[in-house]
Amino acid sequence: GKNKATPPAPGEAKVFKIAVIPKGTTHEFWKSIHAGALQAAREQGVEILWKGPQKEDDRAQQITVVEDVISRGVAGIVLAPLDDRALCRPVQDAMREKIPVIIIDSGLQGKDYISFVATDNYQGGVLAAKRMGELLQGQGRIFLIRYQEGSASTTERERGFLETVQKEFPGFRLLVKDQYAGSTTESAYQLAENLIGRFPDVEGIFCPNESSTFGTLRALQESQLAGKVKFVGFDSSPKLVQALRDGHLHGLVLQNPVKMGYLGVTEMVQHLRGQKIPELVDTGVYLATKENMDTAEIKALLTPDLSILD
Amino acid sequence: MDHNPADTLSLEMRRITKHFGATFALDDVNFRLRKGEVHALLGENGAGKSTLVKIISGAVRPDRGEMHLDGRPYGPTDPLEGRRSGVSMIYQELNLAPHLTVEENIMLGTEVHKAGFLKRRDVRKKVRETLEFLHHPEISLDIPVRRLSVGARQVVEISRAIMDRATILVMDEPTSSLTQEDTERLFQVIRKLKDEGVSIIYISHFLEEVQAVADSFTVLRDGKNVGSGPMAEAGLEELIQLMVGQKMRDLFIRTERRRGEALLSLKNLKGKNMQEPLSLELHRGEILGLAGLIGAGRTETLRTIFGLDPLEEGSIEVVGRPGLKTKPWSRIEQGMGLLSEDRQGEGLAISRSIMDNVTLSRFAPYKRFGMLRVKKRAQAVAGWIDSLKIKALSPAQPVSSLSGGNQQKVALARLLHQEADILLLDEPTRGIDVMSKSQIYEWMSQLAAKGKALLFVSSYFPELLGVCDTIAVFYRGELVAVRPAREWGDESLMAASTTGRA
Amino acid sequence: MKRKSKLRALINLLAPFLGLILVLVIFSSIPDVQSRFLRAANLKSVATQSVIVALGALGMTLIIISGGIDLSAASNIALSSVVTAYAINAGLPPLLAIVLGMATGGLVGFINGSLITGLRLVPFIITLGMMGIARGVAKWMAGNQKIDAPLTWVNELMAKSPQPSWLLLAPGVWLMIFLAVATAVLLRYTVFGRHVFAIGSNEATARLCGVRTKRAKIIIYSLAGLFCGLSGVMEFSRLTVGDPTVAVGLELDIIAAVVIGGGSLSGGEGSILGSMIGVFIMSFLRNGCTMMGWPNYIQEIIIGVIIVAAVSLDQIRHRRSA
Amino acid sequence: MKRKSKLRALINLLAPFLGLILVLVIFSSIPDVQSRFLRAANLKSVATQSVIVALGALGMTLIIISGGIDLSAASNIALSSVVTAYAINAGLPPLLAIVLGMATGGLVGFINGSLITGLRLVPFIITLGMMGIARGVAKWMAGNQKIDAPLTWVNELMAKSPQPSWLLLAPGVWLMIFLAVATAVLLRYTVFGRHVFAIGSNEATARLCGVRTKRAKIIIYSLAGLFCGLSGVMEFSRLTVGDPTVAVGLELDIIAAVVIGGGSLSGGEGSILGSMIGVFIMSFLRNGCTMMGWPNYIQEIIIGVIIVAAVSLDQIRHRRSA
Ligand SMILES: Nc1ncnc2c1ncn2[C@@H]1O[C@H](COP(=O)(O)OP(=O)(O)OP(=O)(O)O)[C@@H](O)[C@H]1O
Ligand SMILES: Nc1ncnc2c1ncn2[C@@H]1O[C@H](COP(=O)(O)OP(=O)(O)OP(=O)(O)O)[C@@H](O)[C@H]1O
Ligand SMILES: [Mg+2]
Ligand SMILES: [Mg+2]
Repeated sequence: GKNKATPPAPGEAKVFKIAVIPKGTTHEFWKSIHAGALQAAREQGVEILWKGPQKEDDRAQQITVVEDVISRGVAGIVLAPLDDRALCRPVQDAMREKIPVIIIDSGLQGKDYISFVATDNYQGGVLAAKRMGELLQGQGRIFLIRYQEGSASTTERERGFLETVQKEFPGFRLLVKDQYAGSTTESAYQLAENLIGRFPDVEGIFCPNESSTFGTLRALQESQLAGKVKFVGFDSSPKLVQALRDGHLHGLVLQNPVKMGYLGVTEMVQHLRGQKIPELVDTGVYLATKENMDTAEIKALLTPDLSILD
Repeated sequence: MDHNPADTLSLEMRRITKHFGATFALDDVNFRLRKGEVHALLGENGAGKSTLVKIISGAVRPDRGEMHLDGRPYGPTDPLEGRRSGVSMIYQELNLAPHLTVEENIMLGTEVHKAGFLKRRDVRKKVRETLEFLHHPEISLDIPVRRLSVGARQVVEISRAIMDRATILVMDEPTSSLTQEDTERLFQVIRKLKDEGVSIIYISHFLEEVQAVADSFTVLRDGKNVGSGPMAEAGLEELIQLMVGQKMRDLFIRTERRRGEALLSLKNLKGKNMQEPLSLELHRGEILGLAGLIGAGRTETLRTIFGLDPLEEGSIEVVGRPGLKTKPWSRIEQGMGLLSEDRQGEGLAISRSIMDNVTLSRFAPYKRFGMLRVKKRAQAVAGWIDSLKIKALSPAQPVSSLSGGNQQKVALARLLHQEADILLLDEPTRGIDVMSKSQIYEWMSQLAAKGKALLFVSSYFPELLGVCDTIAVFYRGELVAVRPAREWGDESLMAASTTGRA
Repeated sequence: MKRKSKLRALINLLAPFLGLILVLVIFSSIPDVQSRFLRAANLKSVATQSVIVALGALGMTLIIISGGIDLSAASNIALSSVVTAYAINAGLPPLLAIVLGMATGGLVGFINGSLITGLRLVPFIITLGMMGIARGVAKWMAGNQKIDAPLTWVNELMAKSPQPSWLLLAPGVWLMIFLAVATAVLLRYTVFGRHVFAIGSNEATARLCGVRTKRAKIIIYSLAGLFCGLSGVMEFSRLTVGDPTVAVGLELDIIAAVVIGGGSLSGGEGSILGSMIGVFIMSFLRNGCTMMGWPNYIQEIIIGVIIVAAVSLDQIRHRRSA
Repeated sequence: MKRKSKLRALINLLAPFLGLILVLVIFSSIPDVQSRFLRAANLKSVATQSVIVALGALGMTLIIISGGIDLSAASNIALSSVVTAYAINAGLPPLLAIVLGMATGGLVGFINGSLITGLRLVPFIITLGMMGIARGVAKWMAGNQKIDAPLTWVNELMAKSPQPSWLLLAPGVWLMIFLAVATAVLLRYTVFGRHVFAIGSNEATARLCGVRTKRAKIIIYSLAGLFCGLSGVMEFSRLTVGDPTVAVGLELDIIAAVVIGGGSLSGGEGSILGSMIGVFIMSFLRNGCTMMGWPNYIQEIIIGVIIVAAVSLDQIRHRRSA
């Protein structure tokens, strides 16, 4: 690959092809990123190649995708790494082939990329813990339902939640903190159902991502506990928004995936055009509650405009 | 015992007992085999012959009893130990790995190697010599065994056993799929081995064969040893008396019958695996025998008629009953039925019960509102078990737990139960004991008398001559002669099938 | 003598349940969860959790007995659940949506069967291909997202506390029980059932005996597809959304349930009762381990060990009786 | 006459590659990626990507030919990669870490083989149990996290651009090639190889002919375990971390590769060349689809279709020649 040796001068008519590589392709979260990326691509007049690992959340396959995209030849790569370490080498390979890389969503070790655009996941967990503390006045029996072993961003959220609870709310008793919901809604549903069967007196639950939140929500609804148990989740989907409105969910920590996708691509284009870009961008975490869900800011995050994808 | 005391014992078995669940296959059996003798093991189907020899080879372990081999205690825990001790065996249910080639099967377990790497060159020469010695040079060393006809498979199995250089060679019905010609060859081999000092146990339901080749005999009945002695002193009558506990009746009983109109008419028939087209007519009330050597093409003819092999040219007409398709199900609707020569591979679903096997081709009598009447079916099958004297505990017993001959009877029961008008029988008496055979011949005769038509493939000329009305001879895939049975004799049949001239 | 034979009859009756009993006994004797494990509420929720795998296992039992395998079962479930959601979302009456969902499953099964008999390829390959195809189509239809359908009575099918409360169990559970009995009867008391066993035991024999093996196989795979379709409807009912990524890897659970229940991958063996027991062994294991609050890795290890133990036990019993 | 037979010889030589050639031709004729698809750099990266599945497939080929199956292969790979990472992290010399990783794989395989022969259970059940156990142990060892081990030369094994650049391909690729040839020789030219076929073709016969079937099976599973162990080492080398959740579901890919390559799940059939072709068919398919930038669902559908097509093609050829 010697063809993309120098970034073309600004204003050149050449259409860049930029690969955007998510962790998976079938969640609302990634669709939002896709929408943001597409928006940016339209504005900047570039093309994007949207390609995730074939198996959701499979880091070995994501490495393969990065390698294949390098083989194919693109102007730049915007990557949401499934692993902060495993993806280092393919990213290095890309840089060696003179393909710049911007990291979004989750961190990557080393410094082989040009910019990092992400949510502070730990902060997200902290936000959730604080909300839980507020809901239960810092007293009560709660669950932390984890997402999946080895998933870095959710582990950070879980850590943020756990540490905040231990530090600030000694009145909480964690009934469960080592159970993993697994990657599908169904597995989360079953886990939550079984946990509720075991501890029917639970008072608060936190889940660190959309699938585990939704699965747990279904279990609560089925056990007639929805609304009674204080429930804080993460990320958004139409059903979760509905649950928030119905009072089945008492808080939803939100990221800004549209912005993440948008900034990822925009910065890449700017870099390719020779402009300077910031090394770190925090896209922020927000807490949606029944009270604030209709404010313009939160509403845009809860139900992002994805019409661009159609 | 009245044997010559100078003869040394090769194998002695004492008080051997073996039971499978409620079945006592062997009950306190004593057995002695002298060095360099051919010892016939006789008995009805299910008498325990195969079980006894499997104990010798190490494939089955006895519940009780002891064995001595060349004077030393012997108790193989697996076939490897048996083989290492010099016991080699031809199993009744052919014991071949279908995906492996002829050469690989023959050498299985005794591969010649250097540091684990196969040395094939010398081996191939020896294998080829053995096959030539058995007069079957046409069997290629490199085709997978599953592509061979049953007869050829038996030759492969025999080759393996005689290449083994064993001290005891056990042959469990080695000739059940062989022709007279090949049987003769085998006897030559047996005599040669005997001269070399090999002791041979020979199991067969062909008593003339046994008398021709064996030096002494042991008869088993219901798992008990009911008599042993030198062959020369025993008459046929006496052996049968020992085996079944009653007097032998006529082997071939013919019922009065009349040849009716043509029922099956084959015109220029040629199937995918057949070499030459042939034309033939089968009439009501007729038993038409097909004679020939291994690979003469009889099986393929039957398979083509029945729709198991694709028809390439010519026509098959069942008079008055046009078929929808040339498929087995359509043939069955036309009133045809086939008994396969390969009971393990094709004839029977051996993991299923006797009941399922017997009724598989005709469920109609047991259906009511789409449901099976389980009791009625079990009763009917129990009836078949009785009338065919199948040695089994219940209709629900899996076929795999029956003795070889009894399995064959199940296959036969299925065809009889089907009540077909045209019966295609491929070696139907394979492995069946003398008394049952005569019963089967009688049935065939009765069926013909009832106006059914039978096509009877057999490699055993006496039964063809004894049962058939007409006999056709195949030679190398070609139909060479069709004549009334009375115009054939043993010699002329043999001549026709070995030379093709009649 | 008589008493003894009665005892033996009882043992024989219970024998197939040995593995399941083992699992139940283990968890009911751990003081920690004892009191909750065998409660009606827990049994209810285990039953509801089992419906999806159980429906899949009914069809899989037919297929495995006939000597085949269906790797596309889980994808088929996902596709059917997406179709159902799509139809409800499009405003079709719920009943029609259910029919469409099941029909989708049946169609996938029919294609499987037709390709297997038509191309004469091993079921493993055809259904492996179909596994990808059905999953891909599901994602496509759903636009890579969950389909949010409005709540209807379909979602009541899998409600743990069913509406007319005299039902006791979710309608889906009753449906599962009914279909299990029906399939068991089909296998045991109909000609078709006998043909399924014959094909699996020895296909050549079945053909020789006039069984129309091709037709029978197409029926078998189509039936299994219908079961998957229904399972997909139940999945939708449970999740209230049509999720194309649901049930990934579930085919292995389904196949495992059948094999644990005595089904043989080389065909000719298996039973509906066995498969259902297999399903419940797995469900109770997961349920019990979660209740114990063991970390997931311990759960995985224990489940692995108990699967082997349960099947060994069953095997020993079989060998005894043989 | 002569020319014709030479042509035929060429066709016969190429015949097993038919499916692979089909895939290559398809992608090389799409203008969009044409120029890049067959480039050395891309071939290199496909080769590297294939190593992990290929190593697993070598062992799986042995197992499948012998009539067995190994569902624990992927878990075993994960466990071995965790052990390797753990050892390196603990400061052991890299070579020792590799040996430990492989030994772990071999041990798992040995346990599989011993249980299968000892308990006389079907391989499906034992390896299903082991699948959970090995995965659980891996997660346990790694403390539910990935293990970040310091970079060593182990991580160079799977570097797409190998260090002494005259190597051209990653050392792991060379290792794979070497082991594939060695295993092919083992299967074809040794007594052991012949016994593997015999056991798969008819285990009873093998036993009756004096093959020590139990011992042979234990060796087969242990060997396959060693291959998985090595595959785990390679996985670690590629990921640079020991990840207990890696390779979930990979067992199906591995089994599929063997079956696509002509292995029969009922035993007695299969070849190393075939399995390797199966591996590369899948790798090139994924690679090509990614290069095309097709959405994943389209990719899934296309891969499904092509798997069926490739195997059909092979089948037709076989039937012709038979
Ligand atoms: N594996 C088994 N399980 C149950 N019963 C068995 C088994 N093997 C043999 N038997 C029974 O043992 C008895 C003796 O069988 P065996 O095969 O030794 O008879 P055989 O004398 O060889 O008969 P044939 O002439 O028909 O071959 C039969 O009643 C048979 O049903
Ligand atoms: N499936 C097959 N594939 C290839 N060759 C076969 C197949 N079946 C049989 N043959 C060969 O075809 C020839 C004819 O066999 P066929 O079985 O018709 O003979 P037969 O007269 O019935 O003799 P027998 O059954 O006693 O061996 C034999 O040489 C046999 O080896
Ligand atoms: Mg016998
Ligand atoms: Mg024949």
